[in-house]
Amino acid sequence: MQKIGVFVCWCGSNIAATVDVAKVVESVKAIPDVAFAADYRYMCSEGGQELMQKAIREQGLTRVVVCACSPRMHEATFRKAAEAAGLNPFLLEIANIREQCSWVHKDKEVGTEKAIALAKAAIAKVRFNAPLQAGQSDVEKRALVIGGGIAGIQTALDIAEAGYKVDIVEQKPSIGGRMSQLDKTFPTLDCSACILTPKMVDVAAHPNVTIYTYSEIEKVSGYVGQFEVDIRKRARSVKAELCTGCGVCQDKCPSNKTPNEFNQGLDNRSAIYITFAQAVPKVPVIDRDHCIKFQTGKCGICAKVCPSNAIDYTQEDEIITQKYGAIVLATGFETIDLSKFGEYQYDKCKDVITSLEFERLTNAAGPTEGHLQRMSDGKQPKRVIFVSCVGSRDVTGRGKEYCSKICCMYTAKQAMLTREKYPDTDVTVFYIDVRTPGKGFDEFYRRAVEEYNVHYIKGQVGKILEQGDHLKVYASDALSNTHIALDADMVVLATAIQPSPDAKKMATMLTASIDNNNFYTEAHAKLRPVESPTAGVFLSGMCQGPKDVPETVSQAGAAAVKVLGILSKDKLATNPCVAYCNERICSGCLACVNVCHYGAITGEEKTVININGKREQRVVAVVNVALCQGCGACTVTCPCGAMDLNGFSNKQITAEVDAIC
Amino acid sequence: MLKINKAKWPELFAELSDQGTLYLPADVKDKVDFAVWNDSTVVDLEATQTAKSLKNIFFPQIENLVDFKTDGLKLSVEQRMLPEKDTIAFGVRGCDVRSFEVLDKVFLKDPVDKFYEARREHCTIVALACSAPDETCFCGTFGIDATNPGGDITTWLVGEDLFWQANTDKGRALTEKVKNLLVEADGAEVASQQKATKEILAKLPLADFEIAPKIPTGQEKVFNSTVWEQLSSTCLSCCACTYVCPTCHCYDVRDFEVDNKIERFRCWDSCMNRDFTKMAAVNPRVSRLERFRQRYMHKLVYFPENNEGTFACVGCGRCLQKCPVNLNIVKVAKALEAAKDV
Amino acid sequence: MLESAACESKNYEPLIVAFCCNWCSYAGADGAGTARKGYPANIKIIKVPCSCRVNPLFVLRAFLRGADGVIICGCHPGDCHYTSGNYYTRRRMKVLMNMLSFLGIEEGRMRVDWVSAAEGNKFAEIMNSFAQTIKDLGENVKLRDLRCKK
Amino acid sequence: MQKIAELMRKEAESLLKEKKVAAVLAWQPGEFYYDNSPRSFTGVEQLDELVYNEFCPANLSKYLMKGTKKNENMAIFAKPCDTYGINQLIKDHRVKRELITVIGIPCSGMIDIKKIKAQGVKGIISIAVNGEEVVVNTAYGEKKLQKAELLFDKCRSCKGSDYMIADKELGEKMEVKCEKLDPLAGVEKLEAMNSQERFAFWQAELSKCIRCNACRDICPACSCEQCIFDNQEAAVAGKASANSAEEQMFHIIRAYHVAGRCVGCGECARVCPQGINLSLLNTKFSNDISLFYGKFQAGEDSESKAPLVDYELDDVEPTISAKGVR
Repeated sequence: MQKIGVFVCWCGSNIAATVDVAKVVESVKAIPDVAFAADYRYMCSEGGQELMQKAIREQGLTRVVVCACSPRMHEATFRKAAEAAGLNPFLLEIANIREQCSWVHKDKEVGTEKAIALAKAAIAKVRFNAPLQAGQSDVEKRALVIGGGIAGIQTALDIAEAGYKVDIVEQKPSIGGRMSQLDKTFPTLDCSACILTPKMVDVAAHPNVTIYTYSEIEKVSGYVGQFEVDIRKRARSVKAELCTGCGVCQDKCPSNKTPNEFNQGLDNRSAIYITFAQAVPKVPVIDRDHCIKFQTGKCGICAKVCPSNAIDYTQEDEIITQKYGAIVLATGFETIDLSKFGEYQYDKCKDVITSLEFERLTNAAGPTEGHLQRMSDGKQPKRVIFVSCVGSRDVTGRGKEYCSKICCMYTAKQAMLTREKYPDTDVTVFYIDVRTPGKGFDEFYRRAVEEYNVHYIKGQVGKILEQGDHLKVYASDALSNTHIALDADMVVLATAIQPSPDAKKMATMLTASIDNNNFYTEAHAKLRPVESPTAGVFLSGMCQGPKDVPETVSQAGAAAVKVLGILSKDKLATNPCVAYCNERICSGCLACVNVCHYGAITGEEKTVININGKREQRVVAVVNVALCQGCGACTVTCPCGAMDLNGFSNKQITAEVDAIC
Repeated sequence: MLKINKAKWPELFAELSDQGTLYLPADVKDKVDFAVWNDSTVVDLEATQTAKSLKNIFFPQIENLVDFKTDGLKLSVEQRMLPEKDTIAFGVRGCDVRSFEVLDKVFLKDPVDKFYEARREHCTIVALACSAPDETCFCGTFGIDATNPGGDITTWLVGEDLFWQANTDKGRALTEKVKNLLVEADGAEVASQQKATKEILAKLPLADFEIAPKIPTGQEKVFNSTVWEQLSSTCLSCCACTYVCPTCHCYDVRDFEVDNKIERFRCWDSCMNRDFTKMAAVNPRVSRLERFRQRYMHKLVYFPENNEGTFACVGCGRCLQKCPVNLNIVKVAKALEAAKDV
Repeated sequence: MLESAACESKNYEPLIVAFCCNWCSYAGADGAGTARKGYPANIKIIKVPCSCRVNPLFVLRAFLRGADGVIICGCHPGDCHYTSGNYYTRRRMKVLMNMLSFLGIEEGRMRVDWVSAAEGNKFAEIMNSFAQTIKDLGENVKLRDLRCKK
Repeated sequence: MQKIAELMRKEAESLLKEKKVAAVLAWQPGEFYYDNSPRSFTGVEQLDELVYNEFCPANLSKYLMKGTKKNENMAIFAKPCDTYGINQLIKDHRVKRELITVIGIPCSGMIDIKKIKAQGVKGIISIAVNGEEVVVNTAYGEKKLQKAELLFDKCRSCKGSDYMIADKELGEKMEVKCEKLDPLAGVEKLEAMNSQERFAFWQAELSKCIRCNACRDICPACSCEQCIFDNQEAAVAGKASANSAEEQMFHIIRAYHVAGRCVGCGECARVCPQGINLSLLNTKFSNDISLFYGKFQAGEDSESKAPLVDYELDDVEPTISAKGVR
C-alpha cells in the first residue's frame, strides 16, 4: 500500500477561479492510499515546495501527485523539491489542471469535476511509478545561433567570449539584421551603424565564431547536448576566400533593376550585390533570379571585371552537418503587410511610407544619402504626419492585437530628428496612447513635444487622399472630439511588427512552441523567459516578442548565459525514461530491433530464467540505455509486452485509462 | 409409458418453459447446442450430440460469487443471491446425464458448492435415449446404457413419437404439468429401437474399448510411465478438450475491478493452461508433459481412486472430435495399456 | 440495446480519451489552454512520450472500460521528435481502425490526428469536432464491457 | 499418397539412422481413419506408424520450436502451405534455420471430416479415398462422396504447390482439384454489409468463443514465450468471457499481433471447436496491409521486414475506409 500525497495548486486565481480546489482535496482524500492532501495558493513557490517537502518527511509519503500547471512548466521544479526531501524524483506525477482544465473550461462545477478526474488518473498512474536514476549524456561543446541580427550577434559574442565555439546561421548575405537598417536609436540618438558595425566586426573576427551567411537550417535532430543540424550554405556564386569586396562587379553589373531589399525597395540594386557598405562578410552574392548569366547564359561581365577571379557561376549549395550542445533562436522580425489597410493609401501614394522606409530615407547610407525627400517628386516635404499604431493594437482583425512596443519611441525619435534637421518642417503625430515606459523614454517624448514642438494629436487617421501634389489626411481629434483634415507632403506609418515568416518552420523543426502570433513561447513567461519549452533551445530578441535594442541585447546576453550553463557541463543527466526488456518473457523475436530509430536494441544470446522459473539459454532483446531516447516504439511492437518503458509503463498507462474511463 | 406426437411438441415445449427455463438441443449457428427455448427455437432432437456439454447450466463458464463495494475508505461485501429459478434440461443424452453424477461428486461433497447445489436442485432432467450413436461414442465403456439414459424423465424418439417415462418424484411432478398433452403407450416400439441401437453400438470402432484395470490402480507406475513423453509432445496445451468435456470442473477465481466496485467471479480453467493454479512463482506443473499427464491422471486414476472407481469420463467423445491435433482420452488409455512400464 | 443508446445519445456528454505525444500534441493542448481555447471537459488527455507509445491495447482498453471515443494525437508526419515514431503510429492505427470498422464498430469512434506544439487553436478545433462526431455517434455500446457501468 | 508416405518413411529412416536429426515431424494414425495426429518420431522402430493421407491437415511447423530450444536437429515433413509457417518462425527467431531439415511433400488438398459429417454421415467404421471418390463405410451403411466437395476451405483457397522453404522435395507436385474459393470472398461479403450488420455477424460469431486458445496455440505466428493474454501482469488476461467484450478484445488483439505476420495457413479456423471462421480477421488484416503498403505475404521468405515494423514517408493517413483505399 502506497502513501500518496496530493497537492492541489490554486495558481492564484488561474486554477482556483474555475476549480474548487478544496473540493478536489476532499475527494482525493477519500481514495485509498492517499495519505495526505492539501491545497496551496502557489505550489511552485518556496512555501508550496516546503509544504510538499514537510509532508514527504513527516507523513513518510512514498508517492506524490501535484495538481497544477502543465508538467512542461514545473514538473522539473517539483521533482527537484521532492528529491531534496529524500523522495526519488520520478515518484512524482503532475496532474495538469491549469492548461488542460481551468484555462479551457468556464464552468466551475465542470472544471472541478475534471480536475478531480485528472487527479485520480495521476494517482492511479503514480501508484506504479518506479524510482528511476538518471543516466548521463555527453555535451557537444558548441552552440548554434540562428539569426545574425543584433540579438544573434550579441548571444554569439557572449558565448564566444566565455571560450566556447559558436556558429551563426544568417539567411541574408550579411549579418546585421534590422538594426543595420536603422538610422539612429532612441533615446540616446546615437547612430545605429556606429554602434552595430563594431560588434559585427568583432563577431566576425572572433576565433570562436563561425558565420554562415546566405545560409538556412535544413534539418534538426537530436536532443539537448547532442543536437545534429544540417545547414544549407546557399551558393553565393562568389568565392569568398578570393573576393576583396572591392565592389567593381556590382558597379558593372548590367542587371540593376532589382528592388533593393536593404533599402526597403526604395531604390534598386544590381543582380550581383553587397547588401550594404559595412556588410559582413563584405562579399557580394549573385541573385540568380535576376542575373542575366544565369537566366540567359550570356553576360558574365562580373567574372570579366573581377580583379581576383572570385566569381564562380558553378558554385552549388553546400550542406554542412554539425553537432551542437545548445541552440539559440534569434530569427528577428519584419513589418506587417499593409495591403489590408486601404485607408492609408500605402500601395497607391509614394509619399505614404512606413517608418522603416523612413529610417532608410534619413540614413546617410540610404537611397537619398540621408536627405529627407518625397519619393514622388524628390521635393523636401514641408508637412510630415506620423501615424502610430498602424496595425498594432488592432481589433479589426486586419492587423495585430498586440502593441508593437517600439513605435511610440521611434515615432518620437523620427519626429524629433525631422524637426532638428529641417526646422521649417511641420510635424504632426497621430496616436492612440503614447507609451513611454523605460529609462529616459518619457523625457525623450516630452522633449519632442516641448523642445521640438512636434504636434501630438490623440486620434486616429481615418482616410488619406492624394490631392494634387500633396496628401489630405482625414482624422479624428479625440480630445476636442472633432473631425479634422490636414494637408501633408509625407505620411509615415508606424507599422506593426511581426515575427519573421520562418519562425513557424523553425518551431516545428525544433519542437519549440510558438503562440498564436508566431512569437516563440517561453518555458515560463515569468521565470524562464529566454528558454523555450524544449530543453537546450533558447530565445533571443524580437522572435520572442516585441522589444527595443537594449532589451534585445540584454535578452541575448541572458540566452548566452543559459547556453553556457549547458556547454560548461561535461555530462548532462539523461532522461531515465528509457525502454527495458523483461527477459523472462522476451521471445527474442526482435521485432523491436526493426523499429528502433536509434539502434538501441540488439539481440543477445543469454542465460535467462524462463516463465517456468527455469534457467535457459536463448536470444533476448537488450536495450542500450545510453542510446535509447524513450519513444516507446518498441513497446508496442512487442506482442507479449516484454518491452516496456520507464515512466510510461503499460501498467501506468493502463491505470490512467481505467481511472479516466 | 406415455408418448407425445411431433405435432404436439410445440405445445409441450411451451408448457415446459412455463414451468422453468427450458434448455434443449437446437440448431444454433450451423451447429447443434443447448439453447433456451423460445417459440422461434429450431429444436433438433435428431442430432447425436450437442457441440458443448450441458455442464454450464449447473457450472457456468463465468459466475459472480461476491461483490466488494468501496465508498471512500469504507468497504462493504455483497453476497450474490443463490439461483432460485427452476430449469428443465431437455433432450440430455445418457453420457451427459452421467456427467452430472460425476460433477455431483465434486460439488456436492463437503464443502458443498451452494451455487451448484441450488442450480442442481432447481433442475429437472429430461433424458433422451440415443438411437443413432456415432463412431466417437464410447459411453458403454463406463457402463452407460445409451438406450436407457435415466434422468428424472427418460424419453425415446421413435419416428414421429416421443416416448416418455418419469423416473423420479421430480420427473413425475413435471409429467403432471404436461400430462394433458401426453397419451398412454406401450413400450414395444421403444424396446425394438433399443435393440437396433445396441446392434449399431456393437459395430462401432470403440464398441469394446475398455480402460485396462491396471490403469486406475497403478498410480505410481502410470505416473512414471515413459509414454507421457511421446503422448504430450504434440499437445498444444490449448484447453479445447477441457472446455467441451462434460466432466472437467476446474475453475479459477478472479476479481474484476471497476472504479469503486470489485466483482469476484469464478470462471472455467484448465489444468492444460500454463497459468493454472499459479502459485507464488509459477504453476507447479511447469512442463507441458506434467500438465498433460495431470489431466489424464485425474480422469483415469485420481478421480476413480477418490470416488469408488468412477472415472471422470463418460465417453461422450467430444474430445475426440474437438482436439486440434487429435489427442484424446482413448488414445491415452490405449497407449497406457500398451505401455510396458505400466 | 443499441437502439436505446442511439436515442439516449441526444442529451449525453461523450467520454473521450485523448492520447497526446509529449513533444507536439501535449504542448499543443497546453497552447490551447494558454490561448483559452475551450473544448468539452469530458475529453481527458493522457500524456505519452510519442504517439508510437500508444498500444492498440490501450485504445481497446479505453473502449472496453466505457470510453465513447479515443483520439491519438502526434507530431505531424516528418516532425516526430523521435524522427520516425509517428510513421509507425500511422500504420498501426490505420490497420486497427479498419479492423474495428470491419468488426462493425462505428467508423469515427477512433481518430488519429497530427497537432504540432504551435497549433493550440487546431488542437481545440479538433477536440471540438471529434466530440461532436462522437456525440452524433451516440454511446459506445459495442466495445464496452457491460460490467463497466458509467 | 501411399507412395509419398513410403518415401517419407524411407527419408525419415535415413535421417534418424544417420543421426542427422533427433526427431522427425510427421503424422501418425488415430482411432479412426480420419483422425491422424502429429507425431515427432524419435526412433526408426516407430516409423511404421508414420502415415500421410488426405487427413493430415495439421501444420507441424510450430513443433520445430522445441528442437531449437533444446538445440537439437529436427526434420519436418511440410506441405506447401506449411512451409510459410516455417519461414515465419525463422523470421521471428523462434526456429534456427541451421537446426532444421525441411522436406517438402506434395498435397492435393485435405479432407474436412466436419464436411463429411455435414452430409449426415454417422458411425464411421472406415474410409477409403480412391482418387476423387471418397467411400465411407458406416455402421448405418456405405456412402460415396466426392473429395472435391469435402476439402477444407483453406485448401479450396490453396496458395499453390510451391514450397517457400525446402531442403528436399519428395514426389511429384500435386494440384488441388476443386472449385477454387477466393480467400477474400468472405471478407468482401462482410465489407459489403453496413456496420450494424457486420457487428451483428461478429457478435454471433465471437459469442461462440469459449477462450480455449486453440487458435492461438496452433498459430505459427503466435510463438511468444508467454502470450500477453496469459500474463497476469498485463491485466488483459480475462479468462472471464463475461460478455462479448473480452472475446472482442482477445480476437482483435490476436489478429493485430499477427497482422503482417499471418501466413494464411487457415489453421485457426480449422481448429476452433466452436467453428468460428477466425481466418476472416487475419485475411482482412493481410489484405488491408497489402492494399495500403504493397503486396505482402508473410512466410514467403524469412528475412523481409513485416509491414508494421516498417514505413514509407507517404503512407496513407489513418482514416477509415472499409475497403482500405481512400
